[in-house]
Amino acid sequence: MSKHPGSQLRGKSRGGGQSLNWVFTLLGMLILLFILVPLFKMVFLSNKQALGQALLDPQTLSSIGLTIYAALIATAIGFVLGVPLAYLFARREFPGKGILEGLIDLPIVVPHSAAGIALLFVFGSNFLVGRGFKAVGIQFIDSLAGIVIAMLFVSVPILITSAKESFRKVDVRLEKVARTLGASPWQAFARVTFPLAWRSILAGSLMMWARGMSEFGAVIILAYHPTVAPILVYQRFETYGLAQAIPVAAIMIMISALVFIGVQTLLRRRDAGA
Amino acid sequence: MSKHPGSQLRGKSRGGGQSLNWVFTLLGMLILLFILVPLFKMVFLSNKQALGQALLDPQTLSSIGLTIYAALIATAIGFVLGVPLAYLFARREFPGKGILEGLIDLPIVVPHSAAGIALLFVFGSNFLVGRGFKAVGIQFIDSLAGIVIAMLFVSVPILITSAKESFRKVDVRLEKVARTLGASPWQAFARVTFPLAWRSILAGSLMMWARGMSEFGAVIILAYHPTVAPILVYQRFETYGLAQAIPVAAIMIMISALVFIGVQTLLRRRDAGA
Amino acid sequence: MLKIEGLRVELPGFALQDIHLEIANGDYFVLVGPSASGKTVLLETIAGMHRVSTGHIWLDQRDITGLEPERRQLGMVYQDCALFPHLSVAENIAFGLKVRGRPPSDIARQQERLVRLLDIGPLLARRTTRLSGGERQKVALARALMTDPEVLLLDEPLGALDPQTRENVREEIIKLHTELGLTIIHVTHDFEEAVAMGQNIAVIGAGAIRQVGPADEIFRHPDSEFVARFTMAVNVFPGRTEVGPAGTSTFVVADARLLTRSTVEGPCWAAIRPDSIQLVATSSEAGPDNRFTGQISRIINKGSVVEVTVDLPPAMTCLLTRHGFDQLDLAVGRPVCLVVPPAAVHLFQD
Amino acid sequence: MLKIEGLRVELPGFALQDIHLEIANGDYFVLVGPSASGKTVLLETIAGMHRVSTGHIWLDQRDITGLEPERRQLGMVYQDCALFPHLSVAENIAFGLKVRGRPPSDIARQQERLVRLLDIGPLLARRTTRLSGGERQKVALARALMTDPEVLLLDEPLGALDPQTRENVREEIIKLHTELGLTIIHVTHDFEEAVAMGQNIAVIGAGAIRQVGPADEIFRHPDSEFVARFTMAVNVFPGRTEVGPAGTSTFVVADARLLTRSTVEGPCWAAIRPDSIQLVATSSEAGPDNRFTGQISRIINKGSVVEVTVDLPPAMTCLLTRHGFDQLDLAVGRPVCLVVPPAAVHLFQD
Repeated sequence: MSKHPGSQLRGKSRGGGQSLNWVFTLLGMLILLFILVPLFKMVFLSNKQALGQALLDPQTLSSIGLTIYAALIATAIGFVLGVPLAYLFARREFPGKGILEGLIDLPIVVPHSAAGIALLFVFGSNFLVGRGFKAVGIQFIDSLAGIVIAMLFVSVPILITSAKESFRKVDVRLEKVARTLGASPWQAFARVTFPLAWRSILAGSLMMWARGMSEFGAVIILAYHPTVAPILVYQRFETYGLAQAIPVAAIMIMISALVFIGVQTLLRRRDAGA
Repeated sequence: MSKHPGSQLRGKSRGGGQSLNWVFTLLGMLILLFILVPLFKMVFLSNKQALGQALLDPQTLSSIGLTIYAALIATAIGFVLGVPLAYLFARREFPGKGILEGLIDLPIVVPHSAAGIALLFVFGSNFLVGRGFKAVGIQFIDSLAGIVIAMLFVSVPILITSAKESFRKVDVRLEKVARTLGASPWQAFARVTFPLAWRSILAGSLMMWARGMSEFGAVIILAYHPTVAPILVYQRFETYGLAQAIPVAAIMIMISALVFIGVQTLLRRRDAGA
Repeated sequence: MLKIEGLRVELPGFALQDIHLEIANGDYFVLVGPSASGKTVLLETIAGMHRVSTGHIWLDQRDITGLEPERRQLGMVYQDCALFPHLSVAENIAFGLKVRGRPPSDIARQQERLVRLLDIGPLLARRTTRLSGGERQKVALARALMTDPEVLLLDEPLGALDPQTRENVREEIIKLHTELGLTIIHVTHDFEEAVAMGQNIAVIGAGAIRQVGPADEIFRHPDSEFVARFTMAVNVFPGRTEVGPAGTSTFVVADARLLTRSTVEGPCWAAIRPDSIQLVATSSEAGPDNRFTGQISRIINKGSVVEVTVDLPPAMTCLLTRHGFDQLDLAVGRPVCLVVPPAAVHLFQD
Repeated sequence: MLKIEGLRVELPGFALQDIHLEIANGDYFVLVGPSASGKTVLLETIAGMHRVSTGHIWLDQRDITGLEPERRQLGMVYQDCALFPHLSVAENIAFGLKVRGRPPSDIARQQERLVRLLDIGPLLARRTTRLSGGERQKVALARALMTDPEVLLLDEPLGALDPQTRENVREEIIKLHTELGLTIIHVTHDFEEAVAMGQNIAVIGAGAIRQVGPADEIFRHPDSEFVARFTMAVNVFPGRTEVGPAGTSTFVVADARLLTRSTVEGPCWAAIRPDSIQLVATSSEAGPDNRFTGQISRIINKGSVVEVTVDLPPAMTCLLTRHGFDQLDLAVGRPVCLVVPPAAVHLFQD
């Protein structure tokens, strides 16, 4: 509410009695280091030569390519189906909305291997939905389609939540004004609401993409082959040990980090009002 | 900004021209069904008898117990170290804050198997940190400690983000007033800020706990044994097939769903101002 | 003519009830009421943003009750203007004709006209974030006028402006009203603003219309305690009327007997505006023609005007200009004489 | 005494510059300025919430510049009260003594005193969400007063209230000031409120103090265009002074020559408050003693008062009560005569 500059409490710069800051900083540093040290070590301290070799290995490359591609398809599907749902959540009232909004987040906390089992229980070729897809030539076990639905299932809540929040941030009166100016609901959405929300939606899509690429548990149940990169990491580790797994893992961490930097940049620009 | 009741656009109830609502509802239904049908089918349509048997199987029970216990330890550590960091993010300005806030979310998008490798690369007994812990009798490979750090790594960002947001929602002027009334920074935190944020923090802790229980990829790298439930699901699936995996998976989904209902209830009560 | 009949709008935790209004073409109509009284909801309902439970809205014989907002031909301007932040000023203004698919030449011509009328040429290429409060209002007005609306709906158009700019925008709006012959419905919580701008006024409270009429009528002759207090009549007393010899009416409250021109009988209320009470030096005696003496109990200096309260009883407050106040040399506790013109004693039954 | 010397506070995108102030014990001091002028930042700096770049704040000889807020013994009340929403009214009030570890009997005694003073007994057991605006303010005042602060800091204490409640809380605050002999620093954007409540006033603009002095002095004798306009002097003209025979001063602007008692020479500004200009029927002639005739160019009816502008040139605006206005039967275009008392023509150099 405060419109005045600098209304936040600048505790750190005050004189004595700031033991809270020191204690909190110390505790916070511990968890920061716990998260950052492993990631930095992977990126900067792993064997550079092995990394180079991994980048020349056709199996690694095709696996990474498959991961990127499958996650991209999942994100595209998630975008087409999820963004409209997010808009409805943000703008309409209907009975049971609160419950549905909650349920949509369930995949985040469901064990990923259990999610894989659940998907197989529906999309497996001996079940109704699976049989239907089989009839049109789509099978989910050990196939790209299986990888895509596994990724979609675990990652689409990220996009839906992010799109919902960004639609909510668009002042509803802008839509109302657009309507009084003669815009149909479609025009108001396309010319006002979506353009104002798109940066956050794009960030959400990138997050979904990265999250899809990261999926291991649900994918391994549905499709051990073709092998996505997270599974390749596991295979190498199981078969050859840590040293062989590190290069592929490091590459995947770098890709995630790059996407993540993109997300952060987008979100920062939005906050800067650009 | 709008203080008036019912300022939202209630488009659905207006006369014609509401094709947007129908198209968006249709698309949204598809993704809702995609997420909910597998989960519901697992919970309500799986073999009840097999489910009952699984609940009597000592391996299943000890595995679920281990999962709950390990995730609880991870959450406790995350709470002690993460909540202070969240408070600093919410209330203090310091150089690099934006970057650190972004980095803390990286574990969400890092492939989980790669995260496991990264943790092993630091906490493995032939590396510096791992050697240090080994000296005091803590080893991370195939141990509870390994399960805990794997869970902590992938789930702590959830708690930190949630705590940060809930601290931000507490009007900073309440802290300022508390200070002018004679409260030290510790007292202002303990008597004003934390009590006002605790409901969301508790919800965030529950989410972290559920997310920890769900972890598969990072845990399988660090500790195949003792077997947490998500790994047990995978083992059963690999060894005996889908039918044998479903009961354990269904139980885990139910546990996640229960925790999740708890989270949603907490968040709804907070929004209702209770 | 905009006609509202038996309108009821139900929203979570709030309802507009039984609204009847007739707003003539070309009228400057002000909807005024305290916050959360439902004025904005009523305005938005006219614009088509809320579902109507019962009742009808007619615009020139056409029943628009169920019509989509985009087909109503109404212009809406919100308090903070609600300019599209991703569009330039020119694009904001052109929006209404662009969505209608009008050719650029039409848009340019219409824009040209409004730019001249509102004198906003230099703003066209700017980003909306670079505008001052007054500039934002002008742009929002231009945007709403581009589509030649039959009725212009203004939601607190002066609310977010500082005093200097407010004067400016107030004149701009009145100029638009006069020059374009627009029908304007203006929502405000500020009764002073309502009286200054409105030809006709409706006072709204708790979702219902409390009184409708010409601005001056509402100002001088409130017909309920709510309206009397809301219009800052200040001296609002419950009492009763006694009809004297020769048909004279006297309002009795506490120790005071007030001659009045009103003709309400029995128990009733009196409202006496503080500016209509004259305060004179104490030399003159209390008398039959509504002259009272008493001690000053409170002085509130409001800058250019001063409120002086005298406990007769009842406590009666009168308003002086600062200059007038200074010349009388008044202070709390000093005895003074109040003169209340009988025509200023307005009686009503609530 | 609260003394501020050469204070500079730097915040992202804003700075308070070179603030000097002396506020005597027991003073009712109002900091008034437009929005984002830095008044709240200054108040918060006094309370210890911002880092001071240069300068000092002294409270009764004690340098409190670097002191933690909790050690300053100041009470703070924010516009929306900032009551602790998780505590009851009684717990809110007791907060300050509880964190000091005072025994319950002390707390009860002190609370008892304030409950009586502010008449808030019935509220004690309530949740803060169940309070009206005026009740919230009283509770916030009680909470701040529990710790016996030396200075009470009020940030827009009337800003969030509706007109009726405002009057009420205004009196409550003035009562506290008188009965407890408190030093009060009151921040507002409303000059009317500043004049009504302040013994001394500082006008602040863009992070700097523009003028400080007794309320009446600021009101009558602004010393810059900024202050003149902010205090709504309305008639503010740039011109020059000519010294006539016998030491008379005349201010010249456009076609008008205004006799004045001010003694500023050369190019300067004049400020003439609209309430000090008298408007009389046109029968009388323009004359040497600041009598001017002209046509009415604009009438703004503000309810109880009316602003009438006459183009001499320059355009001069005077203020009448509604009753006075009605008796003169004025309309736009009608010729009238303005009388400007020479004592009302205040000159200053900006």
